[in-house]
Parts: sequence; C-alpha cells; structure tokens
Amino acid sequence: MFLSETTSMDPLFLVVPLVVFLPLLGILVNWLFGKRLGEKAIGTIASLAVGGSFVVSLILLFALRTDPQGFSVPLMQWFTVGGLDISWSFRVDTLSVVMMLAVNLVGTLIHIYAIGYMHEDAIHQGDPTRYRRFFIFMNLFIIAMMILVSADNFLMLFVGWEGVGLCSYLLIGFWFDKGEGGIANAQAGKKAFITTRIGDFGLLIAIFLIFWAFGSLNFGDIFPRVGEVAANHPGLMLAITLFMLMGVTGKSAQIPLYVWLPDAMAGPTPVSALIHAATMVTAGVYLMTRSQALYLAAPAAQNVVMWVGAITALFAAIIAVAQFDIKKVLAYSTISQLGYMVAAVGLGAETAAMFHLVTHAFFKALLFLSSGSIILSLERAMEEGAQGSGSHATNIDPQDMRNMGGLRKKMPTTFWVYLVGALTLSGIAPLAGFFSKDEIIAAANNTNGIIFVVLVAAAFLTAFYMGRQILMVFFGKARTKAASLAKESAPLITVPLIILALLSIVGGAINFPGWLNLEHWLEHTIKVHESTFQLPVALISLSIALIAILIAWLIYGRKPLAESTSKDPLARSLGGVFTLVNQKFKVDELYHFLFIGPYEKLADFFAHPVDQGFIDGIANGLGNLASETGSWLRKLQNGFVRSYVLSIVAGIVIILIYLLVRV
Amino acid sequence: MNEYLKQVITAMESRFNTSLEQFREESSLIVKPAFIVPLLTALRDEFQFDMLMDVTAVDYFPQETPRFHAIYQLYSMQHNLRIQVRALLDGNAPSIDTVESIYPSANWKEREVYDLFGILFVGHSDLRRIQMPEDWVGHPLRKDYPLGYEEVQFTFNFEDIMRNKPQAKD
Amino acid sequence: MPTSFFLALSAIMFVLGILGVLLRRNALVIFMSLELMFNAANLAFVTFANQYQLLTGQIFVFFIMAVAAAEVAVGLALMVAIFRNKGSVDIDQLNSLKG
Amino acid sequence: MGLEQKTGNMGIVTTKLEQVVNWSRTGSMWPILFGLACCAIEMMSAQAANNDMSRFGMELNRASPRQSDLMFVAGRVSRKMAPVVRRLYDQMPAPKWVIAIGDCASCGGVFNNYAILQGVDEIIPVDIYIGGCPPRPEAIIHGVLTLHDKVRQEKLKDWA
Amino acid sequence: MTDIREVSVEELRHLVSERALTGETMLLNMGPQHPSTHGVLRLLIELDGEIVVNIIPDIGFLHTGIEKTIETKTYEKSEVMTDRQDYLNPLGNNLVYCLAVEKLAELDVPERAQAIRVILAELTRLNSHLLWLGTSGLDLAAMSVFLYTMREREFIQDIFELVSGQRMMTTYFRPGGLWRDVPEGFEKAVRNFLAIMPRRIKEYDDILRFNEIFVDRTKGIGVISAEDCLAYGLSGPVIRACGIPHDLRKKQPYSGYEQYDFDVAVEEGGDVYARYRVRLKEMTQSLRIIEQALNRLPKGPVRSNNRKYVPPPRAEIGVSMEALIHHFKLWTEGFKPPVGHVYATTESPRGELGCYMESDGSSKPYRVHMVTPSFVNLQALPLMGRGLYIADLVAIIGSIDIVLGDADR
Amino acid sequence: MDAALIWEWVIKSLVLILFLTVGFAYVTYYERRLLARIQARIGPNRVGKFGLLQPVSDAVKLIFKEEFTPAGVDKFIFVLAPILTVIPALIILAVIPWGVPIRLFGREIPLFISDINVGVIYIMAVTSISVYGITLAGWASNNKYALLGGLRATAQMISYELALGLSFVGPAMLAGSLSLVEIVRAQQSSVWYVILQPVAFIIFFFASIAEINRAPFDMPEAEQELTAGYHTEYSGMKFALFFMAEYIKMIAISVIGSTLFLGGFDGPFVESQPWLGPIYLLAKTFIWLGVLIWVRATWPRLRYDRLMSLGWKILFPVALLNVIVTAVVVVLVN
Amino acid sequence: MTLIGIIFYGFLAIVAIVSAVAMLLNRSAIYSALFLVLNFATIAVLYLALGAPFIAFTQVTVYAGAIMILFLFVIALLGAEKLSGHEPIKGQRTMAIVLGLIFVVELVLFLIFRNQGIQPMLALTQDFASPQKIGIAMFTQYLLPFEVVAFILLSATIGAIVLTRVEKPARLGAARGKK
Repeated sequence: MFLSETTSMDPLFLVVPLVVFLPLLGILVNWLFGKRLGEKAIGTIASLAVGGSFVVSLILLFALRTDPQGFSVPLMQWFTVGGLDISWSFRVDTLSVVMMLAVNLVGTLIHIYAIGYMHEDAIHQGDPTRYRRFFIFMNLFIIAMMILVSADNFLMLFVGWEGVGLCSYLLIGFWFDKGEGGIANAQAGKKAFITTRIGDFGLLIAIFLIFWAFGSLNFGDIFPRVGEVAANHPGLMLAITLFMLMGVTGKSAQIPLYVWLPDAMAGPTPVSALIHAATMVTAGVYLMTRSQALYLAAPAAQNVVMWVGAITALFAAIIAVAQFDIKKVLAYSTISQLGYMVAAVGLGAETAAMFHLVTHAFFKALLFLSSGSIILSLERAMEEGAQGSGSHATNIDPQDMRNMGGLRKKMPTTFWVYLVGALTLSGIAPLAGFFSKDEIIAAANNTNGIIFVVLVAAAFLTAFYMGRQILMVFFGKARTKAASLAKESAPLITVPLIILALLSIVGGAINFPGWLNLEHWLEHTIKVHESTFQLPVALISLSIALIAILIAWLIYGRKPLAESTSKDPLARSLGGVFTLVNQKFKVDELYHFLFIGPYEKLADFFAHPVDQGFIDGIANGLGNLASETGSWLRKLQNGFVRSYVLSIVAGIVIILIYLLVRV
Repeated sequence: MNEYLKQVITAMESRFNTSLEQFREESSLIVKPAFIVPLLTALRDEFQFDMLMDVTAVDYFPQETPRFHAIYQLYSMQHNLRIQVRALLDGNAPSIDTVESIYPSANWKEREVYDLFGILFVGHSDLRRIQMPEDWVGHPLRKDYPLGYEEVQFTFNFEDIMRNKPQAKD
Repeated sequence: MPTSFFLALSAIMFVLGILGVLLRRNALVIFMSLELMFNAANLAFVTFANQYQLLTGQIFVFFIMAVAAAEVAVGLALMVAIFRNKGSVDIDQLNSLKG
Repeated sequence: MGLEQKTGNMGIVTTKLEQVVNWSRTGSMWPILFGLACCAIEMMSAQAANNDMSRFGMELNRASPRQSDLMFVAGRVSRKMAPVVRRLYDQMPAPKWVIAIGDCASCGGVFNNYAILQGVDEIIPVDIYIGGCPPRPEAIIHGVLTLHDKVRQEKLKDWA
Repeated sequence: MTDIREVSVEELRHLVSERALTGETMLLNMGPQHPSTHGVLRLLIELDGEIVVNIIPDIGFLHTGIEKTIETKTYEKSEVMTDRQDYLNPLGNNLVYCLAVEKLAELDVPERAQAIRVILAELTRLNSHLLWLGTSGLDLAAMSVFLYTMREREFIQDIFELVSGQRMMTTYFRPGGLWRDVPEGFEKAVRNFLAIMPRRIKEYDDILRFNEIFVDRTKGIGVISAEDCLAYGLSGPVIRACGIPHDLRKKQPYSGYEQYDFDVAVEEGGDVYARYRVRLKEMTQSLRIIEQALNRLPKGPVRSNNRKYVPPPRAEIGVSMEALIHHFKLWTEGFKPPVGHVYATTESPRGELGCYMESDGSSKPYRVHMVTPSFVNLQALPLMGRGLYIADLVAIIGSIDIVLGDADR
Repeated sequence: MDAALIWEWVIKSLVLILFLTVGFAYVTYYERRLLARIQARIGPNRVGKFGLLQPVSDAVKLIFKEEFTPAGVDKFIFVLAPILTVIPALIILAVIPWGVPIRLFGREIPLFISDINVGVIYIMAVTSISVYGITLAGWASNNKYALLGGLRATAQMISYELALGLSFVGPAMLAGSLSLVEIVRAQQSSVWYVILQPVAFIIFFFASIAEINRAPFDMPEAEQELTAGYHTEYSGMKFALFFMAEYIKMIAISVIGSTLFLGGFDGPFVESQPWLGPIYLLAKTFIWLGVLIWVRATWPRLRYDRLMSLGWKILFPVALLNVIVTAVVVVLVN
Repeated sequence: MTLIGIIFYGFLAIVAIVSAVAMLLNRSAIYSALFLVLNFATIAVLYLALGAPFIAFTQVTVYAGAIMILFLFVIALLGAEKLSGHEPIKGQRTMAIVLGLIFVVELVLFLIFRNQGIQPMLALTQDFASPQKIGIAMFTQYLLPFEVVAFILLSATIGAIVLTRVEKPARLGAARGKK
C-alpha cells in the first residue's frame, strides 16, 4: 500500500518533477525576458507552464492505472542531520495525483482567465508593470502547491505549506499600495499571514512530535508504524493530531482561525478563486486525508475535527447570509464548504471530503471568476461613466451587490455560468455539488444525528444565500449607473468560465454513486469506507435547498431592491440580529480585545525598560570602549597607502624570520 | 507693385517713420539706426520676412553724410518677396545694434561688415575679424582705404620691381 | 642548472617589486610593480612545476594571469576615474583614508 | 659638411650614385595634399583618371608635410594664408621642391590688391612656375616633367 | 601641425565650454591645410574623446579682396573677378553679375543667348556637383568615386573650352548677352554628353547608395531642422534636403527658366544622406533642362542691340562710323548705367547667389557685393556637427559643399 | 644539435626575411597598379619597364631623404617605435609551413622554420605585440593627431585581437592541434577549412583587416580626420619602416589566412612534386592580397564608434558562437 | 646543461633584473612600462626553458599584448606625469630599503638552508605541457577554479565599464541647448 522501493517502476513516473519544474521554467522565462515580451506573451507562458503541469499530471494518471499503488520518485538528497535523512522526492499515488489534477486543471483555467482579467485590472489600478509580477507569483504558487501535494515527507510538505502561505500573502497584498487608506490590502495580507502562522506553529509542533515518536518524517516510514507507536504512547497520537488540526484550522480557515479568509478577498479575483477557494485552503483537508492513519489511531481527535468542521460550516453560512460584498459572500461560503470537508474527514469519510474538495474547486472557482467578471465590467462601466460625465459621481464600490442588479440581460454568459455555479453550490441535482455534499451529509446521517442536523441547516442557508445573491445581482433593475452601463466580458474571460461551468455540471461523475470510482481509486492509498447512496437523505437535502431558494425568491425576488441605498429586506425583519451577523458576530473585535491588546502591552514592556534601558546600556558601553581604543589607534592611519604597505612588508619579514629560526 | 508689399511699406512708414526708395521694382526702406531692431522684429514676426539673406554696407565717403548705409536684404519664403532695409550711419564711429537675436544668420554677416567697413555692431556676441588676419590694421572696403596694389611689371621696370620685391630664403 | 637559480631570480624580482610599491609615488608605476611581483610568483610556480613534474604549477600561472588581467582592468579604470577627480596619479594625494 | 668631403673624390662612383639618387627622386615625388583655390581643381584633374600623374609615381598624396617631397602651390596665396604656407614648407624634410601653379601663385595674377601675395616666391623658394589661369592639366604635368629635368641636374655636393 | 599661432584658450573663452578651460576637453586645430576641409578652412574643434563638443570655424584664408578690386575696374573688366570667386561655378557667377548689370541698365537679352546661358549654367551645376560627389566620397575614404567623377568632368570642361577657349574661367557671359555665339559642334558635344551622363549618374548612385558603410556614415548625420535653416538663411541643396522646396529657378525665374519643365529636388531628413540624394536628383534634373533648352535653341543674335552698353559686332565697325565710336567709347571708358542699386539673385549649385550692385553713374561700379551661399551655409556647421564624432564632421563639411573662394571672396 | 641544423635555420630565416622585404616592395607596386586599374587609371609605369622599378625608386628616395626628428618628441621612443613595428611583422611567419619537406644535400629539410605545438598561440602573441610600435609612435610624436591615431590603434587592435584569436580556434579544433603544420596536414586529408569554417573565415578576414589597419578599418591613419594618424610626424626611413610594416603585415595576414583556411600549400600533385607547394601558397597569397586591395578601392571608411561596435557586438559574439558550435559538432562527430 | 646554456640563462636573468631595476628607477612612467615589457619578454623565454611553451606565449599575449598595452594606453591618455622626487612620508625610503635587504637575505638563507628538495632542472618531454594536457587538466581537475576565474573576469569587466563611464548629456539636444 505504501511506498515500494521496487525498481520495476514505470518510466512514466519519472516525469513527475516536471510538475514543479515547468512552472519554474515559466517563472524564469517571465522573470528574465518578461520585460520585453509583452502582456499576452507573459500570460501565455505562465498558462502554458501550468497547462504543462496539468498534462504531466495526466501522464501520471495514465501511469497510475497500471501501477495503482504508486511510487516515490527521489530527485535528490536534501539534507542529513543525525538520524534525520530528508530526501527531496516526489510521491506519486492516487491521492496526490487527484490533487495535482484538480489544482492544475483549475489553475490552468484561472491563469487563462487572468490573462484577460489582469490586463484590465492592472490598468484600472494604474500600474501595468505589475502584470508580469502577478504571473510570476501565480506560477510560484503552483510550484509550492505541487511541492505540497507531491511531498513524500512531512518536511517537504511543510515547505510547500509555507510556500503557498507566502504566495497567498504576496498575492493578497498584490495591490499593496491600494485599498482603504492605502494600507487595507497590505493589512489584509498581513492578517492572513499572521493568522495562518499561528496554525503553522501547531503543524510544526505536530511534525516535531512525529519525528520524536517515529524517528523519521517519511510517510512511508511513519504510516505503517502508527499502530505500534499508538499502542506505546496513546496520548502522543492525540497531541500530534490535535496540533495538526491547529495547522488545518489556520490553512483551511476553520474556527477559530478563519478570520483571515474574508479579508483575503483584497487580492485580485483570480487569486481568490485559485488560492482562497479552490486549492490552498483545501490543503488542510488534504493533509488530514494524507494523515488518515494518524487520525484513525486517535478517535478523540477525530471527534474534535468533526465538530470543528460542522460548526464552521453552519457559522460561516450564517454570516454569509448577511453580507453585501459579492466576494465576501463567496468567501464565507468557502469557509462553510471547507467546514463540510473537515467534518467529513472527522466523520471518517475521507473520500467524500476529497470528492467535495474537487467539485468545490470547480464550482467555487467558477463563482469567484464570474464575480470577477462582474466586478470588472462594473469598473469598466464606472470609468466610461466618469469619462462621460466628467465627475466622480459614479465612483461606487464595484463589489457591493447593492450597487448591481439587472445584470442578467447585460451579461448573459456570466449570468448563466453563475447560475450553474450557484445551483451546484446549493446542491441541486444532478449537478456536481449535489452528489459530493450529499455524500458528506449521508456520512453524518450514519454517524451522528446532531452533526447531520447542523450540516443540513448549513445546506439550507447555503441555498438561501446563493439565491439571495443571484437575485440581488442579476435580477431586478440596475440600481446604479455603472450597473446599467455594464457589458459582457471578453471571450478570454468567459471561455474559462464556460469550461468550469461544464465541469461543475458533470463533475459529479467522478464519484457517481455505484458507478465510479473515486473511492476505488483512492483505496490504493487510504482506507476507505464504502459509502452508500441514501435516497431519503438525498431527497431531504434537495428539497431543503429548493425551499431555501424559494424563500430567497420570496424575500428578494418578488420585490427587488429599489435603490442601492435601500435596506436589505431581511434586515428590516430581523433588525439588530442582521446587523450583528453583518458584522460577523464581532469576532475580529473579540480577538483584538482578547489577544492583541495584552500582547501590545507586553511588547511595550520589553521595548522600553528592558531593551532601551538594560541592553542598550551594555551595547553603548562596549561601543564607547571601542571608540576610545579606535581614537588612540587612529594615529597609525596616516592615509598614505605606501606606509600601510610598509607595515605589511614588515609583517612578512618578521614571519619569515620566525619560519627561519623555528627549526 | 505687389499689394502685400505695399501694405508692409505703409505699415512700416507709419510705425517707424521709414521712407521708401524704389528702383527697378526693388523697394528699399530707409530707417534710422535706432529703429533697426524693432523694425526687423516686426518684419519677421508680423510680415513673415523670415530669412535674412545678407547684411552689407556701402561707404559714401566723402560725398555724403551720413557716410555709411548698412543694408539688410530680407526674403519671405511664404510670400516669395524681397525687401531691402537701409540704415543710415554716421561717419566717424559708425555703430548700430546687432540683429543677431532676430536672425542668427546675421552673426557672420555682421562680423564681415565689421571687418571690412569697421561698423560696430552693439551687443554682438563674437565681434572679431573674420576675413582679415586678426592683427590687420584698417578696414579694406572703406573708400579711404587704398587698394594696396603693387606696380605691374613690364620690361622697363622689371629690374626695379624685382629689386624691391621680397624674396624667399630657403 | 639548478632550479634554485630560477627561484633566486624570482625572489629578487619579487623584492624589486616590493621596493617599487614602497618607493614610487606614481600610482601607475606602483601598479606595474605589482605586476612584477605577480610575475616573480609565476616564475616560481613554473619552476616548481618543472621540479615536481606536475602541471598544477603551470595551470595556476594561467589562473594568476587571468586574475591579473581582471585586476588591471579594474585598477586602470580606477586610475582613470581618480585622475578625472584629482587631476593627478600621485598616490600620496589619495590620503582621505587618514584617520 | 658635404657628402663629397666624407666620401672623398671617388669619381665615377659618386657620379653614378648621384644619378641613381636623382633618378629615384624623380621617380617617386610625393606631393603634399594641399590645394588653395581654382588651380587646385586643375591639379586634381591632373591626378585624376584622364591625365593620371600616378604614372610618374606621384599618386601618393601625403597629408603630412613630413612625408612629402613636393609642394604644389595651387592658387592664390592670401596674406592670412602666407605664414601657413611657409610653415608647411618648413615642415617638409629636405630635399624638397615647390611648383607654383597658375598666375596667382606665380605673380599675383589678376588680383593686384591688399589681400593677395604677389607671387608665392615672396615667402618660399619656387622651382617651377606654371602659367595659366588656371593652367591645363597637361601644363601641370609639363611643369612636373620640367622639375624632373631640373632634379636630374642636381649635384651631389649640393645636397649638404 | 599647421597651427600658425598657438591659440590660447583664454582668448576663446566666450566660444568654448567650461570644460575646455579646465583641460577636460581637447582643443584640436584642423586646417587650414587639412585633407578634408576642402581648401583652406580652419576649424578649431573642441573634442571630448572622439566626440565634437563645439566647432569654431575660422575663414578668410582665401580672402582675395574681389569687392574692393571691382570698384577700381569698369563694369566689363570687373567680370573677370567673378569667375574666380566660386571657382566651381564660374559661369554661374558670371550670370549673376550680368543679371545685375542688365537690371541696373535695363538691358534686354536675346532669346538665343538666354537659352545658351541656361545650358551652360546647368552644365556648370553638373560640373560642380560632380566634383562635390567625388570629394565628399573621398572624405569618407571612398576613393574610387572621385576618380570616376573627375573623368566625367572632363566632358564638361571640354564643352567650356569649345565655346570660350578656357576650361574653367570662361567669362563667357557678358552684360547684354554672350561674348560670341557658340561654335559649330557645340550642340553635338552637349548631346553626346547628355547621352552618356544618365548611365553614369546611376553608376555613382549604385556605388554609394548600396554601400552599407556609406549609408551608415551619412544617414542621420548632421541633421538640421527646417526652422534652423530659415533662421540661418541657408539655401540650396541644404534647405531642400530639409523638405523645403526653395529653388530660385522656380520661385523667381531668371534667364527664361520659367519655360523649362523640371522638378525641384526635395528630400526629407535634413541629414547628409538627404543632401546627397538632393544633389543626385538635381543632376538628373539639370540634364532634363539642358535637353529642353537644346531642343528649342532659337536662331538669332546673342547680344543686345543696345549700343550704349554692348559693343557692336566687329564686322559692323568697318562699315559704320557710329559703331566705331561706340566701340571706342565702350573699350576705353566703359558704359555708364544710371544711378541706383539693384540686387540680383540666381540659384547656384550651393544655394542663393546674390549680387548687390550700386552705381553712382560713373563707368565703374560704386559697390558690388556678392551674397555667397558658402559663407552662409558654413555658418551652420557648428549647429550640425555638435555632439557627433569627428569623422562625422568630415562628412558634414563635405555635404554642405563649401567652396572657400566663395566664402572668403 | 648539430651545426648543419643551425645553418639550415639561418638560411631559412634569411630566405623568409628576404622574401618579405622584396615582397613588401612589390606588394606596394601591386597595390598601386591594381588600384589604378579599378579606378580607370594606369598607375605607375614610367620608372623602369612597366614601372617595375617604382618600389626601388621609392626606397632609394626615402633612404636619401632628410632624417627629421621634430622638436618636442621623445627621441628614444620616437626612434624605437618604427623598429618595434617592423620586427613582429618579420617574425610572424616563422611557423608557417611552405610545402612538404624536401630532400636536399642528403638532408630532409622541412619547409618551415619552426613547428611548435602552440603555433597559433605564437601568431597571437606576435600580433599582440605589434601594436606597441603604433601606440608608442603616437605617444612619442607630441602631436594631437598622432596621439589620437595611436590611441585609436590601440583600442582597435586590442578589440579585434579577440575576434581574430577566436577565429583561429575553429580550424585548430577541427585539426585537433595548434600547430600550423598539423592544420595544413588536416586540411590535406579533409577539405579546406574555408568550407568547414565559413564563419571563422569571414571573421578572420575582417578582423585581420582591422588588425593591420587597412581600409576600411584604417582608423589610426584616417587621412580625412587625422591627416596621417600615428605617423604624422615621421619622415624618411622611419616613415618607410611604418610603410614597410604595414605591407609586410598584409603579406603575413594573407599567408596566415591562406594557411588556415585555404589549405596552405595544399593543391593538386603537391605530394609528388614538392616544389609546387610554395607556388600554391604564393598564388593563394597573391589572390588574397588582391582582395584586400579591392576592398580598399571600394569601401568607405567606417566611423570609429561603428568600428568598435562591429568588433565587440558582432564579430566577437559571432566568433564565440562559432567556437561553441564547432566544439559541439566536433564532439558529436567524434 | 651545457656551458652555453648557463651563460644564456645567466644573461637572461641579468637582463630581467636590470630591466626590473630600470623600471623601478625611471622617472617617466612610459619608460617604466617599456622596461617592464622587456622584463616580461625575458621571463617568457625562461618559461620556454622551463618547459612551458604554452605559458610562455600566453605570457606574451596576455601580459605584453594586453595588460601592458592597457598601461601604455592609460599613460598616453593621462599624460606621462613626472612627479617630483620629494618623499612626503618620513622614514619611508630608509625603512623600505632596509626591509628589502632583509627580505633578500632571508630568501637567500631559505635557498641555502632549507632547500632539501631542490634538484637540478629536469629535462622535459615535448608534450609535458602540451596544450592538450593543460586543457584536460584545466577542464577536469581545476574546473571550479576555472569557473571562478571566469566569473572574476566578468565582474572585473563590468566593474571597469561602470568605473569609467561618464554621465554624458543627451547627445545632440543638450549640446545645442548649451550654446
């Protein structure tokens, strides 16, 4: 089941380093020659690099069909410290290839989309020179992600883990000099970075503990020995898994470390789609799936995982209902869906988690990209309007749904793909989301009733807020001038959307109940519980979704918002509760009060009395001593080069004398 | 006579008190030296006489006063017209403002007139001799400057001249 | 002919180079003296290569030549730059290092 | 001190040497690349395709007086130019010859006035005068050939 | 090597840049004897390495005192002086002098004389351009072209010799017409020339225009803008190379140029290459004019009948007392035009050639002043040459085609 | 080392120097006649039959010309410079093979002065020191034109030496030896390297013209700009030495070029008739010289900055590329 | 080694030392440079004797052909400045000469007392230092130093270019604007 060091490896496996090196090549080309190439060429090169990676993944898939147990392809020795022997090797097995395929497929499409999107965005933001930088970062992200998923040991995985974090930081703060007050974007990046670092700290401890317990970091060495180690140190396994969970909550935005993800929407839309919806945030899920063996050895931890996931799913869905920013809604939706996946892992349904991960990648990327298309067209319209009227009266927030409306006619393609995405997310049969989400709910139904209820409630809210969003954005009439001027985006943008929409429609096929096979596929790598299709559960969730959409229509569809400033109908009925939800339950403020305030006080203490008083005193004293000595020695420095040379020669002569008389 | 030229002449007459002299269909404006810079500025800027073709002078020694006429030949590329401006200068220390700032081409022309006639151009940026050696005495084109010829050799005075002629040594 | 003959020659040339650096004030000549010292070292290298029948000495001479060329390129460029500023190649006028 | 005094009276030998040297000088008389006015154009004509003075080994016009043997003064010499001409002449190494081409260089020509030298022989010794305003190329070549005749007459003891 | 007087930098303080005073740039004296100054021009060049910072031309090494000398001779005799002024355009100088006298005395010139004047003036233009082409090729060290053009020049000089007996200084045009009618064989010689010349012009163009190095050395070098051209009063091929179609033969026609069909050669760019193209085109146009003039060459007299000014034919002297008196008066005393001053202009190969002539009613001109294109064009040399390489300077001097006799007079 | 061998060397060296000095004289004649032909002229034909004594006449005249040392020059270097220019030109051909070895007086006599295994490097070394004369001449003359000419020459020759040296590398790699004898032998067994190494051939052609300061690369003595460049102040015999060096270098470069690229003494029947070898090489040299003269007659001079950029930006990289490509091909073929 | 050989090498050594001293003592920088060239040339001949023809010719090409020419170039460019003989640093001259003498004495002592390994010069085969051998050694055994030297040369080139570059005003426009 695990790594086999047989030499009868299919040579096709040897291509695996290319998944990393192709994007690297893309970076090099763009970095070295990008200035001369022009935008189209830069984008094409970056897309080709990722596309190449995708092709490589396909080759690996093909290779795996004959050798499904997978191989570890060593590239080079990394370092050896004592007993720690880390090699830089790639793990090719069914799990990692699934991740590679998903990441690269979605990544390629998003890269293509970004060629068109970033062109306009860069112009709108007023710095076209950053176009090249964007694609370099994007390729860098793909590299890091590939390292993460193809890692053969925890350390390499950690490198990828941190790499994606870095790229996420860089890309959130891509327009670091823009945003509210010129620093909002930079703040958002910082927040994401620091928050996830807290999680990473947990992961790091988990890795240390693993090394301590197993004496190795290689997956191949660890997983087969879980049983014996768990028997010896039962508590240790719990600690490892919980610390690992801490890392997961950071990276995959689970309670309590989810707060960075909504703010991360400050990055350009392709970034939101690729990193903060489709790929990076699912790394936590991947990590837990990969470490399934560890979790199986610690049932208590599994329980915690389950609860964290489920509560996150519901909590985020509630917040999403009351948001106005089109991307924020999607962001909370992402958190919520990630909650589903984490819950699925906790429920022991890792395949369901992976399944939902893949379909979610498709439709959430689709939704983000479509929202990007909308935002872009509003920005464009704003600029046209500004030129037309010569004033800044049209300067509105292009992401606020209250400023939209009636876009169905203006942007038909975007509308249809958005609709597909929304329906998929809501879990309407027979779209992909229906199957994947249903599998998770079914697993919950088998295991834990409360979880089942929570997840169904979350599903209801999901359908509701998606309905709300569709109705606010596309129906009714245009509430601003910009919305009335909006036009459909260019084919470079819409074509990837259409492809993603098709994938969202048919994506369910990869684990069609009873027919296919993601489960069988993953069987080669992880333990799989055979899932069953439970018709009642499916019916319940489907009908709940439909009801939710109907309610949404009742509230938002019948009487669409009249003005961009008018109050949300829900707010009218719910009042303060809505406001509280809209303000995300004031979690940020809470965190500030609980952690950041005391921390600042502590820092102040160290800065003033300790550092300036005590430590500086020592340093200054030493400095003064040196300067006194120096001013005395200074007399030797007469500034004449030749006299220095004289000293050197004198030195040589003396050394020679020593050498002569030494015998 | 050309209508446009007529306009120019009347305008100049009223503004700079010029008088007109006509000969063989050529028009010359006679002007006081003090007016030369504003007059040429007006001709260039208002009447498109954009090229200064020549600056020269005539010495009327000893018949006339004022002794020198400084002569400016102007040409208008646009109207294909020429006009002459003559400024009357006094005898002993003739001087006039330079028009170098209006027409850069006047630089060398004025240097030449200075060199050969001894007319000072006030405000000129580089008033050195141009044709004659720098240490030359006198201004050759003045009427009171001798031609400086040597006697022509004939058979009867051949010996005479050969004796006085400087001969090169190796 | 003993090898020490060449070594002695090398030593004398080296000392002459040192004296050149110590005594002359013209920066260019000082530079040339440095080259002389390089050459003295090279001669010793080649002699030892002969002595021990090893190519290593010759190859190091090769590297020394390349580095000397680099050094001269930069040094002379510096000299030209200094001359532009100071109007002289007197090394004693460059005493702003004075403490 | 003349060469003859050094070599003593070697009779036939010196005569032969004299002949050989004089012959070599006529055979390779390199003019200085120097023209003044109208006559310089005819001088060029004399060196160009139709008349081709290179036949006499004279096409190597040297721009530097140090390397030339012959100076054509082609055209009028003004008083401003006169010192230059003299200085050029002085820079030429001996033996050197001068040909005054045209009337102006010979005697001032039509320009009998304050600006023009009445013949370049006022400042440098001239070997051959060529009349004409300007002289035809054929006349110039004739002048050169006359100079060759003159050179062939030179004596060893005159060489210094 | 030919610096006569060591020029002290102090003396030229107002002309050279600060850097020359500190010795950072080098002052190089070029000429008056230098292979590429086309005669006796002297240039004081301030060099920064190989790059020209400033140019201070010094002229006058060929100052001949022509204007002063003319004042002492009669109108007829003075004409000899004009030939030797621009010695590459002797007939053109004759022409402008005669035009001035004719304007002053209101003389009319017969048709035949006018046509012959045009033919010879255009031949002179070709002659001048040929020499320019050769020497400016030589300036770039393309030595063969020089020898080819000198070969072709001989044809033209033979024609001059045929009509006047002189190869260069013909003094063939006289006030009121020509010295005498052209001899037999003139037409044949000119037609012969017309037959070979177009092919030869193409040959020159092939040698130079398809030569990478030549184009590289000339394109974009010595650029002058049209505004500067006007401000500096430039004319001729230099201004036409800036795209201004200024040609006095078209704009203020003289000697019947209005009857001929020809194009004004214009090029854009204002660089050395454009000037080269302009002159080459002009050579072709000159051939066209000559051919037309030759085809329509009318029969008739070649001198005005105004006996007050023009000497009678020799045959008449024997039969007419009046003719004898006129002949005697004209050759002893000369004619006396009315008091006044005129300004005549022609298009010389180098640009606008003007003649200012003032008469005080006596038989000698009171003042003659030649407005010469070389003098004017040379003044713009510093403007064209600054910031370029010293080798470019040579090409530029060649391209403005100066004749020092024309500049210094 | 026997005495006969030393005599053999002395005689061969003398023959070579004689060949070069006489050859130089008649190359000037060749150039003047050929130039005249190209320019529709006749050229020197009055001094001796067909002007054949023209070089003699020039030489005798220059010998009897006044030796002039201008004031203000550095006398020692002023005299040293022309000598330093001629000597490298005379010794550069020592490593060229002129034919297959011949048997004479019962000895096997190879037709080269020395066959060292670093022959190509020898040529490089000698060409690189030939610039001294010109630089020193420019410096010693105390004349701005000469100084400019000398500086130009230095910069130009250093720049073009790189391309020149790299163009040697191609043939040397194909032959697998730095010895010119080996290179000719290799060409005998395969084809002339002008076919295998066309790029190196072209680079060699241009770089060598620049190296010997011939038109269109005659910057250091550009008549139109610098009167006579570095030898402006030289007259008489000292000038004649510069003149001589220039033409001997022309011969040398033609011989080297013919040896490296045109098969040297190689030609039909040369193995059976050894006397054909020198004749073939001379014929190739003669043609090469003709091309050099032709180039001078046709092309205008390059501008100085263009010359430098041609050397550094075109010839040098192309030569490097050629070396790389040749190396790869040689490795692949072997 | 024959007597002729000893005389020959002795002569070369004397030339080398004399030229080095002459370089040291000559007032004029250009003469110093020329003497140094002579020194290098003699050393090159000694290399030939020591069985290093490749190094010998490289010595001529690189030192004489490139490095010293650069020196000459710079001297010609800057003008051969003759500095006064005045010595501004107290005691520099005496100290220098004393140290130099001690140095020589030390080296001689080394040669006398510590030369156990030193033997007569060896005759070498023709291809001891053939280009092939040097090339092979350089590209296998000494590849890393070779690369490092290449890099040093590159950075030196860049450095030299940067150092000597003068900020030039934009060519035509500025020059015209000034006057």
